[in-house]
Amino acid sequence: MEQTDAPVVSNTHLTGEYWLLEVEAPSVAAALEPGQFVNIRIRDSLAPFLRRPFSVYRVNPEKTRLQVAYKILGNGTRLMKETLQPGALCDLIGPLGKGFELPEDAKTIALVGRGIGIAALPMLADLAAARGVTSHAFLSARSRDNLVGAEIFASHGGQVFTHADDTPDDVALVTDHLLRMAESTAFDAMYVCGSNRLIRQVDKLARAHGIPAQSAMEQHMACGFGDCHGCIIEVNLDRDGESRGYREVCHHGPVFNTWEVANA
Amino acid sequence: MEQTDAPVVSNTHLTGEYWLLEVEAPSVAAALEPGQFVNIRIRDSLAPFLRRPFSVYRVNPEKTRLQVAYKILGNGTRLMKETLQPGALCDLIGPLGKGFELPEDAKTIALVGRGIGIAALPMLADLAAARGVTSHAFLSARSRDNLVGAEIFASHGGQVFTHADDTPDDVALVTDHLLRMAESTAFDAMYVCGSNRLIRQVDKLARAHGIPAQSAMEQHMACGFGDCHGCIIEVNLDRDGESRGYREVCHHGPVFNTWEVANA
Amino acid sequence: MPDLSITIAGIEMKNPLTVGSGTYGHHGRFSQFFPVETMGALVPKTIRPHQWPGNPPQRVLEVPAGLHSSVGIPSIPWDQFETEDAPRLKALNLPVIQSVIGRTEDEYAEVVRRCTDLDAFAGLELNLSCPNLKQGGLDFGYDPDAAYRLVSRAREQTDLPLIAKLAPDYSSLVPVAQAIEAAGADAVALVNAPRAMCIDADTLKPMIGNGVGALSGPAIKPMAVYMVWTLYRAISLPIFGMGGVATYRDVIEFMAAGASAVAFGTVSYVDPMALPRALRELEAWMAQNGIDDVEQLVGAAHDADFERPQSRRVA
Amino acid sequence: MPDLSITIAGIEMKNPLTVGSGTYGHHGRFSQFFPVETMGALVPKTIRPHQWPGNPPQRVLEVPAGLHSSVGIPSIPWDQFETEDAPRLKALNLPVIQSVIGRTEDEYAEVVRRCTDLDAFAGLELNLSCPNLKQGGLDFGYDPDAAYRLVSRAREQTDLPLIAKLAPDYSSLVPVAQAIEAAGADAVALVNAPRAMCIDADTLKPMIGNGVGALSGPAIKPMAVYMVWTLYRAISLPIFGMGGVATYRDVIEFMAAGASAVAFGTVSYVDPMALPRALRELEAWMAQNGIDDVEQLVGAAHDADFERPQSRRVA
Ligand SMILES: Cc1cc2nc3c(=O)[nH]c(=O)nc-3n(C[C@H](O)[C@H](O)[C@H](O)COP(=O)(O)OP(=O)(O)OC[C@H]3O[C@@H](n4cnc5c(N)ncnc54)[C@H](O)[C@@H]3O)c2cc1C
Ligand SMILES: Cc1cc2nc3c(=O)[nH]c(=O)nc-3n(C[C@H](O)[C@H](O)[C@H](O)COP(=O)(O)OP(=O)(O)OC[C@H]3O[C@@H](n4cnc5c(N)ncnc54)[C@H](O)[C@@H]3O)c2cc1C
Ligand SMILES: Cc1cc2nc3c(=O)[nH]c(=O)nc-3n(C[C@H](O)[C@H](O)[C@H](O)COP(=O)(O)O)c2cc1C
Ligand SMILES: Cc1cc2nc3c(=O)[nH]c(=O)nc-3n(C[C@H](O)[C@H](O)[C@H](O)COP(=O)(O)O)c2cc1C
Ligand code: FES
Ligand code: FES
Repeated sequence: MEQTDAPVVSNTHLTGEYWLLEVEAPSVAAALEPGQFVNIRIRDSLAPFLRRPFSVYRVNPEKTRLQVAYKILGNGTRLMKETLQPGALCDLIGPLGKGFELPEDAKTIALVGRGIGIAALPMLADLAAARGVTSHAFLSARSRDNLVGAEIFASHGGQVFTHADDTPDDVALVTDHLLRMAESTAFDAMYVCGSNRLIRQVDKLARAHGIPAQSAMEQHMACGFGDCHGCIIEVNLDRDGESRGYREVCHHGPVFNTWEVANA
Repeated sequence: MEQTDAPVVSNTHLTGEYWLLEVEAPSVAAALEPGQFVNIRIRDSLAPFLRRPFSVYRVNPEKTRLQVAYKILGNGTRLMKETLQPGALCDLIGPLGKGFELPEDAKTIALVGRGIGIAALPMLADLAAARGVTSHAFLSARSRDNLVGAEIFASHGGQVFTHADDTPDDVALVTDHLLRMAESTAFDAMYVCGSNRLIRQVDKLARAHGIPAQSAMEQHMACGFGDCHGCIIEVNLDRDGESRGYREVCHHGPVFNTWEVANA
Repeated sequence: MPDLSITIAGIEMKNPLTVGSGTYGHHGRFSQFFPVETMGALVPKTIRPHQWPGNPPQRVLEVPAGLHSSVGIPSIPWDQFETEDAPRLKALNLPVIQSVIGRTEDEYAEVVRRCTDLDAFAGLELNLSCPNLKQGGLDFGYDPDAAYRLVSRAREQTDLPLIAKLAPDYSSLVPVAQAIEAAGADAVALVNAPRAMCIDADTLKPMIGNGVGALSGPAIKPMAVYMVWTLYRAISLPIFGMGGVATYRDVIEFMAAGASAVAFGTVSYVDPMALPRALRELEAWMAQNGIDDVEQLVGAAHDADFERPQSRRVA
Repeated sequence: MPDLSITIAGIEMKNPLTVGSGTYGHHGRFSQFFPVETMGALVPKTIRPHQWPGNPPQRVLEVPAGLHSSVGIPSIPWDQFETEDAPRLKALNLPVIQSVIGRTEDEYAEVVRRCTDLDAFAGLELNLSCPNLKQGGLDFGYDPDAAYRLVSRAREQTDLPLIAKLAPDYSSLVPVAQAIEAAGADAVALVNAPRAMCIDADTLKPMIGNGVGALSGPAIKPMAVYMVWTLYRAISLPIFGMGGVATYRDVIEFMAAGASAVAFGTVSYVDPMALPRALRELEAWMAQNGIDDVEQLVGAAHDADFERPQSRRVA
């Protein structure tokens, strides 16, 4: 983890409601694992005052640059779009948090994402591909143009199933596709991000097949590096959900096992 | 006085430390008198929170646009430069305050300005020219390139004397020039802005010649339209400076008689 | 069309929006931005019974998300208030709640009586709390006994609805409000701007002429909401809520905390159209959310079964 | 080279910069940003004598120029504090001032005794004022008598320098500080974050899990400076000043108001390098302005002939 002033390489419209910010940050990029995040500050700003946390979308092959895919939501993301243009420095802290675990012997994995949650998954797909692991993607969003990065998952050769709420042809939900595929394919692990409903369904499936499943979580943060105790969520301390406790998303997460967070 | 969202026409470097903002604001421009000001807001901003007051530099001949010449000083002016670009709307309130009085029968006037104080005078020079009044300008600044708008004064045919602190050749101060010229020229009124020393000297000269002299003043403001009682300065209530009182710069000023503000 | 009207301390407001005393000035300038009748009630700047020039410059300073100020409640001569301001205010087609202050109990009583005699106002607001004065409201506002005596004295002088305006103070808030209620006030207004100071790192001296000043604007809103919420639970009087209000969402926030009316203060200096815009947006929001009476919002953040305390008014 | 060292309550700090308890966390993460020995003293997060999970989510929320939070001082089991944290803190090459809290006088006394026994600390800070707890320090911190008893009890348990940390409150500030001084505290720290609330205009419910939370960051600085300035005039104890500090100019501002040491709080979350940068800039500023001893800044905003009151300590 370090704080760095990363030169902005580009910051352009990605698709739908999403923008893609790329910065030059070799030491952060080199250390990053899929699922980890960075915390970005609008420099010298009192409003927004806090940093804004974002999953790393991808790292370039040379591991010198990192990308963040973000949705314009409020004042912080609006100013990210306006002020973080080439020539500017992006004040970021990273890598932060605990990333996804890809079991050593995994052969096939499922990546399940909804909306902006998809943005946490491309780097994991890249790692899987590099390790020769096949990843199949199950992506949903409110509208077709918000299916961020579908082409990345496709480029690694796995199957990509999509569902857009606004597309009448998309009768099957991504979970329908997943359930169907799971009947014939032995997934070694599953990863999910972006919807509590998806987390519950993935957890159920993972339990049924006795495989690990993980989910990246979100919570409002003050520091992002584990010091303020601000970003807790309630988690299951055991698989039966009998005892509960608080865990910091920025420190113990953002990646949790689905049994920790499903129905918690 | 009104609040308006004025489309930005241009916002470019003027000279030295100064930038020139031009906006389309017909009803404000038509009502403006020399010496009045506008109060500009960085939209939706909590930092800066308050509006920033600026003298109107010039109004176009059609009286549809107004210009502000501003120096980048702090956060507000920095953001004015960055965010008020063509395509943006400039949230301004104006015209504000009481402007300069140009006596009906004036033939020759003196305009004395220092630094950013010069920015309050071009519109008065324009008005004088339109009324057939000759205006001579006496301009000083820390450096030569900060002598804002010298060419405007020259364009109206009067004489322009300048002094830059960083120019060894400029031995004579503008007040030297003014005093010398006043020996041979009968000024009907004098106007000064930008330095307390200059105000005192102009006031002395005006008293000696029994002519009116006015000065544009500055003070930190909250509202700019006379409601918060925030922007007072202490003024002389009589010409002998025997009794004093508070006056709001935004409401009773920004233009005061020099006897009101010299040594107050 | 949702019903925005609300009656608070017997004052009928056609909507719950008003202004913080001192932030909607004497000069009638605001009527150039929007008709004053847009709001539910007008609260003009605090008047003293005697002329006073106010504090020396510099009086205002920008601070993070707020304003640091020390104006000192300059007051015109009473004659002028009586002959010029009062008739103008009386002629307005909305309830005017005049804010008053004194330096002693007698002065408070005097200005309350004089204002009542003018027969121009729908109510009077006692400024117990101006943090800008070396003397003045401060002691009354922080001390339950003094506040009790002051409100009792004022009560004797007038039949007009009496609103006591409190400064933000954690430990004295509830006892003072309870004392005020017992003494016969009809409503409370809060918060007045908390005391504050800024020191110039170049000169090492305070930046405001008076040394000590106030803090207002969005910076104080979370504290103000907490205090309104706290008083809603502690007393039975209706509340005029304020402190950093800027948008219709802030109006909803203060009403949900317990305010029956909400005042726009410092924001009007930077955004003079904030109040009329918020009114339009509040109305649209109510229509969209199926809230047909604005009173439904008052105290909505408290548990559904929470009941406010009974009146402590001493007969 | 200007002399930045300062001795406060007998604790020798090589410079006046420290951190607000709870804002420089347990996990030692900050040492990845800058060496902890950069600062003059370390104040770790408040510890309770018993384990406590803290408040439910959501715990933090951005507000204008500040942070609204309600963490609730989660505490690890005492054993773990004793075997893991204390030795690690003791090994640091700078004075460590441990902040403590209890729910009762007895608990305060107990945690003070236990911390003293650990023989790891240069001083103890009594958190009288945490605004996040339904029970806890609040009552002590607002009530002179309770504060007196509490500090007296703590005083009996320890010979370590005792610092009492106060919440911002206008009316009780001076009486409480005087009581604390009389009871034998060696210094005061202020301000803790004022109580605050934010209500969601969509749900009409408080946005923070605990309902009530605190407000910290630049938004509160002008109030905090005023309070430091006020206490400098009212008591003889040295002051740890804080509340919205972000830059070296803020350090100067608090010192000029009367603080001998200045703590960085919330700002470290957004700008973890704020403290070391401010230290460099303070040193450069002193050199440039010919100030060779940082003590010259303490109280510089007060009139040159102002003398602080004598100690009220009861023998
Ligand atoms: C670990 C993590 C990874 C994330 N990854 C991405 C990503 O890859 N792409 C993306 O677009 N968004 C991501 N988010 C959400 C992103 O942080 C918010 O969209 C962003 O903070 C909104 O800022 P704003 O100023 O535009 O919105 P505002 O609503 O104005 O923000 C107000 C406050 O709420 C906080 N906030 C708002 N939404 C969220 C949220 N969902 N999670 C946490 N804090 C929030 C902000 O940080 C800020 O403090 C992630 C969040 C977390 C915690
Ligand atoms: C009537 C009037 C006319 C002016 N005309 C011009 C002009 O034509 N060109 C120009 O460049 N400047 C002019 N100024 C000064 C201009 O208002 C300030 O330079 C500007 O407000 C600085 O804002 P900032 O955020 O960049 O600086 P900051 O220093 O960050 O501002 C902090 C606060 O101080 C206030 N402030 C700082 N300097 C001044 C000042 N000199 N007068 C009043 N308030 C100040 C700001 O408004 C703000 O509230 C004028 C001021 C007044 C009162
Ligand atoms: C410049 C200024 C002048 C004020 N004058 C008065 C006053 O005369 N009487 C009064 O009761 N409150 C006065 N106030 C306080 C406001 O009415 C209001 O209570 C306070 O500013 C908090 O609201 P805000 O944050 O929305 O401004 C004044 C505030 C400001 C900023
Ligand atoms: C998230 C958070 C946790 C805090 N925890 C503590 C604490 O445990 N003990 C304490 O005395 N103060 C605590 N504080 C208060 C700070 O130490 C400090 O007094 C306050 O935040 C004001 O300073 P600031 O505005 O610079 O943050 C906490 C503040 C924050 C924001
Ligand atoms: S955001 Fe501070 S601990 Fe997670
Ligand atoms: S700035 Fe408000 S009265 Fe002049």
